[in-house]
Amino acid sequence: MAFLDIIGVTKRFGSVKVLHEINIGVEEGEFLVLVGPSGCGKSTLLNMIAGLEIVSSGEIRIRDSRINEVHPSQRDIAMVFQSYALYPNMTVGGNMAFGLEMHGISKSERQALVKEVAELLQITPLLDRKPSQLSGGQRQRVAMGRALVRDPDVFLFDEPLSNLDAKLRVDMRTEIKKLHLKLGTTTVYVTHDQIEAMTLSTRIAVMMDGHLQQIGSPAEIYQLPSNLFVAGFMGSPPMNLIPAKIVNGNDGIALHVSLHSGEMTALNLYQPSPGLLNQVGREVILGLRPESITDPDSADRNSPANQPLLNRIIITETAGSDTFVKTMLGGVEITSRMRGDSEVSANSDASLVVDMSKAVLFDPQSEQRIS
Amino acid sequence: MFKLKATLAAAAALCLFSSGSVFAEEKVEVLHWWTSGGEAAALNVLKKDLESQGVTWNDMPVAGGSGVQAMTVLRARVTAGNAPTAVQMLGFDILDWSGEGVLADLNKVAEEENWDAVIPDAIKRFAKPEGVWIAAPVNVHSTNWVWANKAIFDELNLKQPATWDELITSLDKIKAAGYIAMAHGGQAWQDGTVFDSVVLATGGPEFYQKAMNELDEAALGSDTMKTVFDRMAQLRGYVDDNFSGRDWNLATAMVINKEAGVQFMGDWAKGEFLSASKKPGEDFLCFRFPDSQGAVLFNSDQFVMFAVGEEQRPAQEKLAMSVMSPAFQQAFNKVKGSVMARTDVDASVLDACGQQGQVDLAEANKSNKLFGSMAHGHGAPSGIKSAVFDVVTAHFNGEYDSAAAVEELAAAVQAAK
Amino acid sequence: MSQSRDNSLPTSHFTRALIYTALLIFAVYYLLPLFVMLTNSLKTLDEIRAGNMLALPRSITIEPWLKAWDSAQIGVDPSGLKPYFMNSVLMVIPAVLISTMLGAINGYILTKWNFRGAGVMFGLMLFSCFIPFQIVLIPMARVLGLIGLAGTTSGLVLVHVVYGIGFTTLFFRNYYNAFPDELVRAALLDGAGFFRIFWRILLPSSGPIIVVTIIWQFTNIWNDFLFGASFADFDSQPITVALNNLVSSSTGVKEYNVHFAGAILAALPTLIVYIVSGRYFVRGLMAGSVKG
Amino acid sequence: MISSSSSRLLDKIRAWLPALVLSPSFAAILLFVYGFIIFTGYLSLTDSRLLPSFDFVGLINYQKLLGLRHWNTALKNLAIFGGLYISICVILGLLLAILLDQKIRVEGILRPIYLYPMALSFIVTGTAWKWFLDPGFGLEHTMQTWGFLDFQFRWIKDRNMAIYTIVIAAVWQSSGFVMAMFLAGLRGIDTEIMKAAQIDGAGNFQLYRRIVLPQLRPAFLSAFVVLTHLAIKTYDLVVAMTNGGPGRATEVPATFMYSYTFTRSQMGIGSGSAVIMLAMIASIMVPYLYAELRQGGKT
Repeated sequence: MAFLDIIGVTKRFGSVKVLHEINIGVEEGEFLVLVGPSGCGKSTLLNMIAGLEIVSSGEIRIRDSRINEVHPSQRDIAMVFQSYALYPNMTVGGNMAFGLEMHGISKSERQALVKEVAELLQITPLLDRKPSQLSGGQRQRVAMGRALVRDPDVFLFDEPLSNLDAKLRVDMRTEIKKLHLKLGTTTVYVTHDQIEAMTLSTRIAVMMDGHLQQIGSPAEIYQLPSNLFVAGFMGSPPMNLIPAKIVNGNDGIALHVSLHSGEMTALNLYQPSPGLLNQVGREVILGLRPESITDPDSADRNSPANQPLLNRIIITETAGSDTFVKTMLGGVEITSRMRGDSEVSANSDASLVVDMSKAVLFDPQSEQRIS
Repeated sequence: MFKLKATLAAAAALCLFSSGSVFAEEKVEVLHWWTSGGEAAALNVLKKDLESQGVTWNDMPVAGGSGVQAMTVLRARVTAGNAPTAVQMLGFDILDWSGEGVLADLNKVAEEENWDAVIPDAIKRFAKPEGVWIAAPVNVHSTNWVWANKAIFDELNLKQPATWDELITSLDKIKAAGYIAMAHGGQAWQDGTVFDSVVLATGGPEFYQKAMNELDEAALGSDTMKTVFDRMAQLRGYVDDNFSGRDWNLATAMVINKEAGVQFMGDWAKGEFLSASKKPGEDFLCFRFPDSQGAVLFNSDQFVMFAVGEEQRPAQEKLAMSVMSPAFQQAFNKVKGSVMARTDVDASVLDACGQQGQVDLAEANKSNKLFGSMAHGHGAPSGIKSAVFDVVTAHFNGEYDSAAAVEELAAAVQAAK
Repeated sequence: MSQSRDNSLPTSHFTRALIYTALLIFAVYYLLPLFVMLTNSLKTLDEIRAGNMLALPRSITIEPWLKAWDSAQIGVDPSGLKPYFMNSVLMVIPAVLISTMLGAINGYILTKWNFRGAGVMFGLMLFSCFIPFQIVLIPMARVLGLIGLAGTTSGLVLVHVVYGIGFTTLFFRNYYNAFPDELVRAALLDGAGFFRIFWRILLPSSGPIIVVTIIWQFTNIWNDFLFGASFADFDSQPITVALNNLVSSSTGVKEYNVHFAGAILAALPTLIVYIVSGRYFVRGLMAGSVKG
Repeated sequence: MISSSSSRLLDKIRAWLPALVLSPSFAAILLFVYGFIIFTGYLSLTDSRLLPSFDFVGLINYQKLLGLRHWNTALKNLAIFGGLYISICVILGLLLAILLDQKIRVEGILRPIYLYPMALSFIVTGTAWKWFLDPGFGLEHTMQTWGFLDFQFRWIKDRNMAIYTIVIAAVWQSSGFVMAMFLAGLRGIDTEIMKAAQIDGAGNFQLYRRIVLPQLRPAFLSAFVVLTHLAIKTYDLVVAMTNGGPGRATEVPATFMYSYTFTRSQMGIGSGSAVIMLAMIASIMVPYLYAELRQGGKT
């Protein structure tokens, strides 16, 4: 039993199932991010937690009591919306106090709480303004203030940063993280931006097409994506997915991959699971993060499984701290992350180091990770 | 805002008061369309009379289209079960309503006051259908009049035309002198008013009765009827180009202002002359439509009494008696231009035209030459009236020739029956 | 209008002159009937009879205005339009307020609380805007009689509310359609209920559409003749019926100057509403009601 | 246990509240609109004359109706009137809106001038128009006294032209309203799109035809609905201006229906014409409503 339990929750619109038996447990104080492409059902799930959508089947529990039938306002949750949903006819102060007023909190107490939160968010000078007189970032703060002032059991965020420009988004992200550290309120946060997901969360739930794909800590999700979708969705640039074949190598079993030239090379598997040993000849997909295919200088010297590789560079992209290099491996174009000052140039051969200790394997048919 | 509150408070107080009072207040509600100065003033005489007897007059005027609007309102009121005490009504509308079983029975009053003896039979046909008095006739309008500008007649040395041919001669002369010969407004009922007179003048009283009252097919399709239409076409040549859609009183104004020679119109036109300070015999002439002397086409405004609760009966009867009182009939008709429905009242209070009208009415009544005007709802039910209007107006506006008009007329009347 | 936005085209002086000319010519077209009414209401009857209706009055008289207001013969009483004005006010204000209120709450329900069948309900309500009123006279009279409202101002208010709901609902539905659903959700989470959300969140933000609806309803109800004539008693007749009694008496002297003065008097409230709130009107239309 | 069941009841009420609040309006519409339409439909199959009667006579009223010459005139007039009225109002309204949207300094004065006719009742503005169009003392007379002796304008007296004078007056009444709708639509268009189109080299005409007008689609639809509704209901105007004349040349279905139901005491035929009118309205409005509702379903 967790603090917030989502148990076998399904959502149907008519005959269309948009959420399939979702099971998630959120511990008290956790920051859970629901991430996935648009239309994956993450907002629907959030709305069901809020009580804004009816749960077709399954259960949602907070502190081990079922809340399916509890009115949204009685669930002790607060929500920050993508459009902020500030009441246009009320001042900032009015917006923040409205929920308190609805819950029968006395005026003086309301004023005190609003003042406190406004100071926390540094929006005290804005309290008498109307939402239409605020900038996007200010509105965002007010929306958060409105949620904070309620001091709820659970915070819900529905893509709160997607309407901000890039710089502001990064600043607010940090702000939210600080707030969570300070207040420690259980939070469920919906976004389609995987960087937000990685930076903010204590745990991430990746969703697609109404199915929960994987749930775990950011590191787990990053290192050990449970299927091809998660591997491709999380991380920027995403994980390289390279068609390969299991062969007997000179040191245990290895993977046969084609190089740019069409030549085959073998990459030894690091500590392969016993099940793979007798699967020589099986087609698999090798997943490698860009930073695991890099130049010898950038390679992780502590890795027990660095393997060299010589391959033709197709194109290089300089990004300041990093240089991204495209090569052909296994018949697909892959991305390597190198140091910003690495001196490689297009149309020349370069030696690369593959860190096979970070490699993950997927089954091409089921698209699941082979453990 | 304060005023509004005060009004509401007053209204509330009034409600309390009226519901608290033990005696039912005597009151009548009268639906009518006499809203302009003269006629409304005339009606005021009636109101005053009733008030002196302790009866409150609740006025419910709805003007428009010679009572068309009022009749619509009446239908809504009766359907709602909220009929007024009395309703101004014309001719066949009365008969239509008498069939619906929603009217009062005035026989008791009528007997006491001996209405039978003083009201012409032709009017009784409407006021007392099937032996029951349901209405109190107020007045008798006569529609076969000619109104002429005396100055033009004097200038051209014309005398009052007595026959159709003389009329045409006079019209020709007026036209030749550069005046508009005939002032006319191209509205269906005005076309119909002229048509009525031409039918009477052309076919004589019996023909009029056959065609316009009995709706005899032979008469409607006869050659005489073709002559009537030919004459209508002839008259069409004497109106100005602007006649279409003109209100009747604007046409009258043309005669008053010496722009036009004559107008064929009911006796209400006299009011226009009088209000423009013109005197009968001095400034304008009134005479019967040529070839129709001795006969009178009439329409009669009557107050039809609707069945109301017992407690309202005394007030309703007082209203009926008041309407029929000689004093009111005199006072009202003096202003309205019509003559009295009672034939036994001294007519000397009326002007010259009025006095002649009263004499004509009595004579026509005696010689059975008093006929209901088709154009004013006393010749036939409104459906047929409208059908006749359709044909007359279409023909007058040149949509088809006389022969076709005769056929159309017979067919239209048949279809509307 | 706001200065920041600008759809205007870059134009030469010549085209601008052309545009102004065209706009002025149209202004003349729109003003002509009012001009005719106004000038003739200031003439004596003799002057009107004598001549040119487009001419300015030779000598101005306000007599017709005074007469139309408080001494013209409306029925038996020379009461002028004055007493009927109050009848209209007593009818229009509740009718406009109730129908606007109902339209607002209906629009709110239809956009923010969509339930099964709401679409069909809305379709049926909308279609009701288009029935010709003549056909409802007789059955409506019967219903009013049955519920005891025949011949009362309350009855008239009921009639106007019923036949106004279609349009008011349409206006508010289109307006609230563009109103973000998230606001309603936020308010729900804040603990506001069905009515509270409406009162505290939607209604205070509905200024523009309320103006449009009130203008529309006020004009239609104030100018209504058919219902007023058919369902009112002697003591509740609205001003349009009185005006009609003034102008269309069938056999009597027609005092055109008084008629025109009366007509303008009767139209004053609607004219004022249009002129005062004209700018909000366009803004209100902008805010939703012209969006499909 | 009790408290939980009562709270469930509360929840049920809460769930049904929107429908509950909507239902009085809806019930009123069902009774006062659809009930009455059914009633009228039934009357059209009876021998009702002065007052409603319930003696069934079948389709005779419709037979009579279709045989009536001026029912055909009325339909033809409605087609002419409706077609011209709607298209002229739309064109004029659009033109005025575009012109008024060119940063006109006196817009604040012009707008109410264009709008005010909508505020007036036709009982008397109809009379004013009748006067104005009357050749005897109106425009023609005035022009002639000003020296244009050949000036002629006597449409209102002409059987074939009178219906067009009604169009003139009706356009006068509603085109300002249509202008307001289009103006609102224009003000709602993103100016950047217009700038982009200008940079793309669209001329003024092209700009409006290709960029602006397509974006005014909702305004067009709304205008069309309001105008159709007004066109079909046009009654006061005809009565005040021509009362159906000259002859019966300007009869329209609304005046026809009124006169048969109330003036001529042929309620059966009048109801029949009402039913046909309703069918006509439905044939225009139902597709619009369908589109409207489908769009509503998406959002």
